[in-house]
Amino acid sequence: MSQHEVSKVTILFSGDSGDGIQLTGSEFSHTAALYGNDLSTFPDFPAEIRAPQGTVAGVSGFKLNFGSEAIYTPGGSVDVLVVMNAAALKKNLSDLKEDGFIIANSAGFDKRNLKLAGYPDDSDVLSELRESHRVLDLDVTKLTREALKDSSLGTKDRDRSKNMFVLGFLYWIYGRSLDRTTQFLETKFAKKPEIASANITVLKAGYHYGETIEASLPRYIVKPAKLEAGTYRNISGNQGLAIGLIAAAEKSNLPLFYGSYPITPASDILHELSRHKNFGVKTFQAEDEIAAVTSAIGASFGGNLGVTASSGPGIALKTEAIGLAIMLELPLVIVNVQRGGPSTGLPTKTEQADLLQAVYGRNGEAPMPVIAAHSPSDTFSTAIEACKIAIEHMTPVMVLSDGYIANGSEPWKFPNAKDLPTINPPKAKLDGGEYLPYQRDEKLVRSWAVPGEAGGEHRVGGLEKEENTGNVSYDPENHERMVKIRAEKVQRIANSFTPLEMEEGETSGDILVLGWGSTFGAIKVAVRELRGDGVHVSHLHLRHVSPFPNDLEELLKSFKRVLIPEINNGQLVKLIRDQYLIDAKSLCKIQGLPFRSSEIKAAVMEEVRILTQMQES
Amino acid sequence: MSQHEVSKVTILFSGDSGDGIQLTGSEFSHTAALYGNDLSTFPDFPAEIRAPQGTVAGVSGFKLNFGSEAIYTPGGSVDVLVVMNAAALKKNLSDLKEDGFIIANSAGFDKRNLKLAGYPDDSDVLSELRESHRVLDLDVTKLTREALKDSSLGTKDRDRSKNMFVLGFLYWIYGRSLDRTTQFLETKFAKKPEIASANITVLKAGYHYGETIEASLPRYIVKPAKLEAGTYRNISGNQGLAIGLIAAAEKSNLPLFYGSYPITPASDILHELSRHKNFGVKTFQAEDEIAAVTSAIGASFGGNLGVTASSGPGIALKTEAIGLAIMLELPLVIVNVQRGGPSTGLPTKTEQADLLQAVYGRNGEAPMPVIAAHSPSDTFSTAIEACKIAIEHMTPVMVLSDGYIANGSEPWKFPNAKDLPTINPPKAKLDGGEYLPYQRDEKLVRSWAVPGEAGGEHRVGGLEKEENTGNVSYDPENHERMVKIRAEKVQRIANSFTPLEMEEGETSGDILVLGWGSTFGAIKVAVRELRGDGVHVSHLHLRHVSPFPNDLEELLKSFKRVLIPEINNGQLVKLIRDQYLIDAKSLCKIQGLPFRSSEIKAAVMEEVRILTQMQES
Amino acid sequence: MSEENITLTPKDFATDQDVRWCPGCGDYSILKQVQTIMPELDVPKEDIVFISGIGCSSRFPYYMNTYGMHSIHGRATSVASGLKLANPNTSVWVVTGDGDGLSIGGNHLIHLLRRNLDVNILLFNNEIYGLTKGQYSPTSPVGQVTKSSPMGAIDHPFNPLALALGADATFIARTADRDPLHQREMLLRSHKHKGSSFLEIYQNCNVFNDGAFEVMTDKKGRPFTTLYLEHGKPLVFANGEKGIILDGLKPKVVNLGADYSESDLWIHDEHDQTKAYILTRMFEDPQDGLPRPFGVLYSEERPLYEDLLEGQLVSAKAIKGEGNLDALIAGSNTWDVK
Amino acid sequence: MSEENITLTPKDFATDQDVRWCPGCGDYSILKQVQTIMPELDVPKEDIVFISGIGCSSRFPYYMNTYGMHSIHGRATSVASGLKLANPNTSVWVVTGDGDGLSIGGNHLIHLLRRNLDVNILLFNNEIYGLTKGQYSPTSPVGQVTKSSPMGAIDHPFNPLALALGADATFIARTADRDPLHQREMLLRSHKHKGSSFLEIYQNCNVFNDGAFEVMTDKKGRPFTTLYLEHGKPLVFANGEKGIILDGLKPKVVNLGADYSESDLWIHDEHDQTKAYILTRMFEDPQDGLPRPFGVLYSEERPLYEDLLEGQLVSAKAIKGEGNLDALIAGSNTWDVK
Ligand SMILES: Cc1ncc(C[n+]2csc(CCOP(=O)(O)OP(=O)(O)O)c2C)c(N)n1
Ligand SMILES: Cc1ncc(C[n+]2csc(CCOP(=O)(O)OP(=O)(O)O)c2C)c(N)n1
Ligand code: SF4
Ligand code: SF4
Ligand SMILES: [Mg+2]
Ligand SMILES: [Mg+2]
Repeated sequence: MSQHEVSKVTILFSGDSGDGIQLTGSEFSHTAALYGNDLSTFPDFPAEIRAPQGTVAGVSGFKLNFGSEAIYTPGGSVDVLVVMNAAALKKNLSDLKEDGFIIANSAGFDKRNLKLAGYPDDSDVLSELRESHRVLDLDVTKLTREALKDSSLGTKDRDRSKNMFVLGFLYWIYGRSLDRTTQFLETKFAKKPEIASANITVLKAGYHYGETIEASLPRYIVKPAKLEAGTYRNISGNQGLAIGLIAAAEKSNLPLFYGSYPITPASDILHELSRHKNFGVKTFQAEDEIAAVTSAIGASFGGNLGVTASSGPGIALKTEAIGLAIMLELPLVIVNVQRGGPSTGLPTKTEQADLLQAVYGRNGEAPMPVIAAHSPSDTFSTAIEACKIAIEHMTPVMVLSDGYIANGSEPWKFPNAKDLPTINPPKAKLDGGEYLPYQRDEKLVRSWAVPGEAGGEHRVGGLEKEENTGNVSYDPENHERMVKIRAEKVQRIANSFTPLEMEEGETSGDILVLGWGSTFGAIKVAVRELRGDGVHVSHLHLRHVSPFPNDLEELLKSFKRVLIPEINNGQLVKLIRDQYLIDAKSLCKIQGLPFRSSEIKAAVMEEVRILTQMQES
Repeated sequence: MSQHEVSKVTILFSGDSGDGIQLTGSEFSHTAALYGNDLSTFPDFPAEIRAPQGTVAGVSGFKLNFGSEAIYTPGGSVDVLVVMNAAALKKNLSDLKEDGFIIANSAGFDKRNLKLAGYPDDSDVLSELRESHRVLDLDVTKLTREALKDSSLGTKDRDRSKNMFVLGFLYWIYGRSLDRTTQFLETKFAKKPEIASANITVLKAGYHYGETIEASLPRYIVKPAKLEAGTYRNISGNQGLAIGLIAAAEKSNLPLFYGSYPITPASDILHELSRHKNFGVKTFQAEDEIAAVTSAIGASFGGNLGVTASSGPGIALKTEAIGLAIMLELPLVIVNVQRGGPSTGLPTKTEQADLLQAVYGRNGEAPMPVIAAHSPSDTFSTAIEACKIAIEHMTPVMVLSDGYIANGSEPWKFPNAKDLPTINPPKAKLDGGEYLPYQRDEKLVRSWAVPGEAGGEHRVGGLEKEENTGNVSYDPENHERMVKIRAEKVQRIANSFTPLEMEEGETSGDILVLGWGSTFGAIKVAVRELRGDGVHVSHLHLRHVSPFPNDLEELLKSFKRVLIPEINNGQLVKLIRDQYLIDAKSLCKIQGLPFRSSEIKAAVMEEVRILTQMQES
Repeated sequence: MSEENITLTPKDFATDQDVRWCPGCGDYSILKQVQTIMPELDVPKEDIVFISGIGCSSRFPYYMNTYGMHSIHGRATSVASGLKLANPNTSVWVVTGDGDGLSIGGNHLIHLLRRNLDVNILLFNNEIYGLTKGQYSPTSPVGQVTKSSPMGAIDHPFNPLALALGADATFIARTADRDPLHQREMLLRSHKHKGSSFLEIYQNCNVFNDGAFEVMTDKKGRPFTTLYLEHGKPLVFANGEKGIILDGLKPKVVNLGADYSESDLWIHDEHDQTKAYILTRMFEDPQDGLPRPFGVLYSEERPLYEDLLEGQLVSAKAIKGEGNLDALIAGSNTWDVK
Repeated sequence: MSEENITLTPKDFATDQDVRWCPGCGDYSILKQVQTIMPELDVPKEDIVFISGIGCSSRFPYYMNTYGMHSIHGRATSVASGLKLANPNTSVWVVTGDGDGLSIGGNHLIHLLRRNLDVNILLFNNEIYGLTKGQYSPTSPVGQVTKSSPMGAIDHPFNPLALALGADATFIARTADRDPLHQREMLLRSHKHKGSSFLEIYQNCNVFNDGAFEVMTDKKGRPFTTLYLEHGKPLVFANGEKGIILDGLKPKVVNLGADYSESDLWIHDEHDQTKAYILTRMFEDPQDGLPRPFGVLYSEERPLYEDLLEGQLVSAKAIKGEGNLDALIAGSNTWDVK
């Protein structure tokens, strides 16, 4: 028996949708977090609600990356692949590292399962696999049934706890305590003690099975990470966003109105918010996305913080109304949890391909700030900043998240409510003088009078308006002035940004990897590792994609080459090239999947090669 | 009495909406065209349906530029300003050239009219004006009544012909025959001979009035232009577009289906098309823009040529469905007759601010060809080319026009139907083998099977599809491949473009003015005149704004400076800078109005100055 | 506040903006009546909001010296929904046209009606698209020649009140621009109804569809073509000469006098949905001699959407306690790193 | 072609794609019945087109070996309108859900119904958003707890058939997934109806809304909670024990036998719109003991939109002659330059 110490491990739990994969993964994560590891997780659901059992389409996955060092992604290639059936193997084998390790439920490799997975039904897949990989196969179904031979539960219920066997076994491999999961099971099945005890029995059986067959297996030690001291929780991107919105509402003293129409992968924000009515949160499930955004505009006109969220197709439907909000100069936050496109595309997959739509996708000159979250926990402060900008600058703001961030999760050292930024709505001073709805302050922000406030009566609308008064105006010069003012107003938001900070490396040098959004973790890991290898590369990650920070230009021009990895066909790169006329290079991946750090490393090394060549010639 | 020969003249007819301004202008234009002048016209309607009489908001205008040389715009500053009332003067005086000439109906300058126009009601506006301008005031109302003193018509009907007095007077000034207008009046009022004769009487009276007061007035001679020989007609942009669509339908042997929802300034296309049902044109006034575009998609799926049109807000609503059409790879033409934005903006004014929306305004990677018409008559061939690309490349195509092109008109030497390009739909060969809807030819175009064709049964949809088969596919590599294929397919359309031709000047040199769309005329005139003055400047006008022509890069890089005038806040310039990394300069005008060539000349001269400075230092 | 309001007059509800409808447009009369009833609502001016979409009619808010929004085409109803939920204290008036409300905005309208927010919807029905200069609308009759239907419209029109009833509206009524007194009554009834009020106002577009309602609005024909409904009163028209009875499920015109007296007639019951349905259908077929009904066809009390939502907020607070932000941020599962 | 068709079987209408609904989903039964009736339509396979929006139900076209389009959310009806106008020879079937057809797609639906194109609309009503994993829909009852309504839905639901009738639909009918024979009959009736057929199909979503129609679809309760309508037949239910009479305008349940015989009962008349209205309203209030009607509630002949359009094309050609492109291009006003 060997005990290796490793700094991080990626496990992929996979099996049929009904196998309890998500629960297994999240329990392992919680236990790892409690132990002190840093980690990052990502679920991978099948596109169908309940795809046919045993098929590749029906495979559910949960990826977990945990370590004794800082963890930024759910991991690239997998160290340990858990497969509950043949389909799970079929789907995920290519993801396994060359020296990776497979734990297989042999009961999931019978003729029926092999056939459903598309293997010849007389093949001995696991034995063949053994030639190239380390495989541990155990008949989880049988072992579970044995562990429960004294239970009074029916076979169906017994079999349902087989995921606990695997979990217990993995706890043994990584030397983890069963306490947290035991407690969890006791709480979860408080009303069904028999089921609780069966699950706990199986969990223990899995652990003990490890001890029993110990001799043949490597065990890994993954020490606690040196995390900043404090209190942590686990958080997913959609959760972080939802509670960030509630926090912003509290901090601005405005009731939150959330107008939304369900769409994958944004719906969970609606679900989460609708559970917090005790914060005065009003969720309105509208008849479509147009009603969702226009009801939010109506709510903002009524003095609430109007928010709406959707994904690609739904955002497309909202564009006309966003133009109205730009004209009205009312606070409005639009969240786009991006997914694979175009059109309905790959609704359950991730992508970053709505950036240009966010920046340019409206009729007329309609500038709007766009800010992007870069990880599950980062959504919280992104949501707050978006609301702060929307309210304090009286403008719609687009927040970009994506399926990867939304469904992924990570530990989060959460802040105290009192330390969150305050938000000050520019309320109109209605002191008896005439209220001019389009008079502006030095930031070019107009003031906000709300129905119910005497003396603030005024009319707004989508037609061009006269400066200051807001009356309808067809005057040519006024129009040009107003277009420029609206643009300048958005531009001036950049004056309040904190100075850019490098994620990794110096502020000048050979190569800059510039990212935005969910590529964060993969870039960070790649650049760290390359720097470890002595490569002169830095990492800068943009939260503000429109307007760009004022100090971006100087930074960009301090590098010989700029590489921009994106989960699209090259979008930020267009904005950068246009604005700064630098020959930034694009690294694209358009597979509905996040980058692996190895892919980014390879692209950086290619830049290194080009640079060397240039310098030599 | 002096007789000057001039090469071109700009007249602005203006007065109350009820004054018959549009008719006066178009009659003068027809007469000028028959005489052999080249010309260009532009109406300027009030934003309201019937704005209150006598007010500035209620002023209707008709601008006409005609000459003995080629005419490319309705003109910049005005040589002759005709004002039927004080409001018309108030609105248009700033448009008059310094040495311009005013013809005023003094009856429109009474106290009431002065007040409505916002002048002090005791001011003698016309006398004051005389100090700075040449003014001819005549009491048109009185003169008309006198001319008709023997008519049996009532006062109201008599007064209605006062525009003919002005027209007759102008015919005298420019030495034109009354024949065409006399005939026109006889036909128009065939059933009301009294009205016809009254109008003709007044027309003649106006002409004779000119002769009578001759001594004090300059007369101008504008000789016929050296136009290409052939048969001409007058055409507006919306008309040209509509008949271009019908022509494309005929040339492709596909019935035209036009799904549309009314919106200014695109509605006239619907009106025009609905009058040509004898061509088998099906117009469908849908319940909204989404139904308009999706019905057109349904029609294309059914084997018709599906077309839809709208303006800014309506185009915004169509974006989701356009994404679907991109996925389906079906022919679809979307026309955007741009107007002032954002939001409802300036609905009756012109703008070019939807370019970036056209190119980038969709969720996901959703490339689509975008082509722009540059003048009223150019819409005809633009529409045909758009349909040809849509059909032969199985793709939606966006056509950009704008309010200026749509409502403007010019003489057009129209082609023979037989000389128009043929259009070949890539019909599926259903020869009994399996039909693969997403199999492609060398242009990456798929073939088209239509309901009713046996053996072609297949399913399409907005989800990502497997290469060749078109079945739903969530496969990561397939998605990347399909995104790249769709992009490359659009890119390859550029291979069929005819080589770029300069509008003016050499293919290399100091300064290139690069335009697109309705800036054409103003740029052309400016560059011609500058070249006449010896400035090294050329003019290139882009019809294909996405994808760019293959030979564009070389051309751009052959100039020291590139100037891009646009009626927006700088949009093409972003695409050019991004793609070619050249420091192209933007010249913006955002007033709901077209450029004047003088504005472009000034900007070019500034570039000349910068160049000289650079060369000196 | 409402004390001050008592001294307000219709003029206080006019803005300084020039009214820009065509001379003679029916919209003027509606504007006047709306301004006239405003002081009678007993609602502080600052609590009144007018929301419109796009169309000639939708210019309305610019002329009302209250809070107002001229939004985008078809979306007045959904904007109003958000506003009412955000600020339930406001008196929300939606002004929309037959194009704005029934063509592009049809969906938001029917959803607002089923949800029953307390919003007053004024549908200016001129059976034409005015602002875009004269195309047929979803209420234009078959055969109407317009710019977009040179050979006559072929679209079977909506019956707006039947549609609203089908969408479970709790208040449907009809009035006309040329009948200021009735208009005022209907406006006040709309205001008083707790729930979504759907008031169809026949409005003459004298430029693109002049005389569309001539038969129903001109002085001479009117008594014979129109029927004024009053709750609890018999259905009498034609200056008291004719009445309507229900023959099974079919309404029938009878002459009052010899054979029929008022007591034989159908007595209007605003709360009877089936009767309301029959009234909405006295519409399509002028040959049968049935007049077109004006007044409140149907009204019903149903819980308000905003009250139900508010109720959930209150009970959520009662159950879980007022939201605690720190507790929310921490969630139920934390651990400490030292 | 139709000769060949005679030999077709339901299997010929199945594609090679794996059907991916949840095991047990009501959609399977509907797919089966639709495939079963296809050979009976006497329409060549290549003339049949299925158009859907987005939702579980909207996956339908992928499983039909005909022409088909899985379009975008809510727009199946408008895509189908364009298709039918472009290619009137096709038999067009729209498959939509309660979210797709009544929430985001409500407007296109009511406009299609009023225009009366000959399209068959199958609304799979499972009173839930299935594909997005369980939010309430516009047909979910008040109080329903779902992911987006943890405290219960507060939205008063649509009555889909009442809404369709309010939109002047010419054919409205109801059936259920668990009743294959009735389903087949209704599918065939939908097909036969010349005009827009609106068929509501109760469909069980066993994952997110299991048992929503239990009372109406389970074997034991069904006779008492459902009423099967047949034109010209009395309204009898409860295994022949009960019937419905019209008491004035109100439907009332009576026991057959002592006091009432079948001849006293309301006789179903598909063509009576007012009666149809009353039938659509036998819906909201289960306490009154009224069963919910299945079958064709209403049908009416009205000119088809596509025929009217075609008629205009024909008469335009008759009046102006077949379009001449050269003449069109030249217009009416030309001049020569030499
Ligand atoms: C998204 C969008 N589509 C179309 C238009 C153009 N448009 C403005 S008003 C209108 C219809 C007006 O008709 P109606 O609602 O009946 O109002 P009316 O002018 O008759 O009062 C249309 C089609 C628009 N402004 N926005
Ligand atoms: C524009 C747009 N908005 C939202 C969605 C997400 N979405 C897909 S299906 C659906 C609702 C499905 O409900 P229903 O129509 O009842 O179909 P079911 O799944 O219940 O059969 C929603 C909201 C989408 N795909 N596109
Ligand atoms: S166009 Fe018609 S509806 Fe519009 S303002 Fe003029 S008269 Fe009124
Ligand atoms: S989620 Fe419901 S409706 Fe969708 S496939 Fe599953 S059972 Fe059927
Ligand atoms: Mg109207
Ligand atoms: Mg559903």
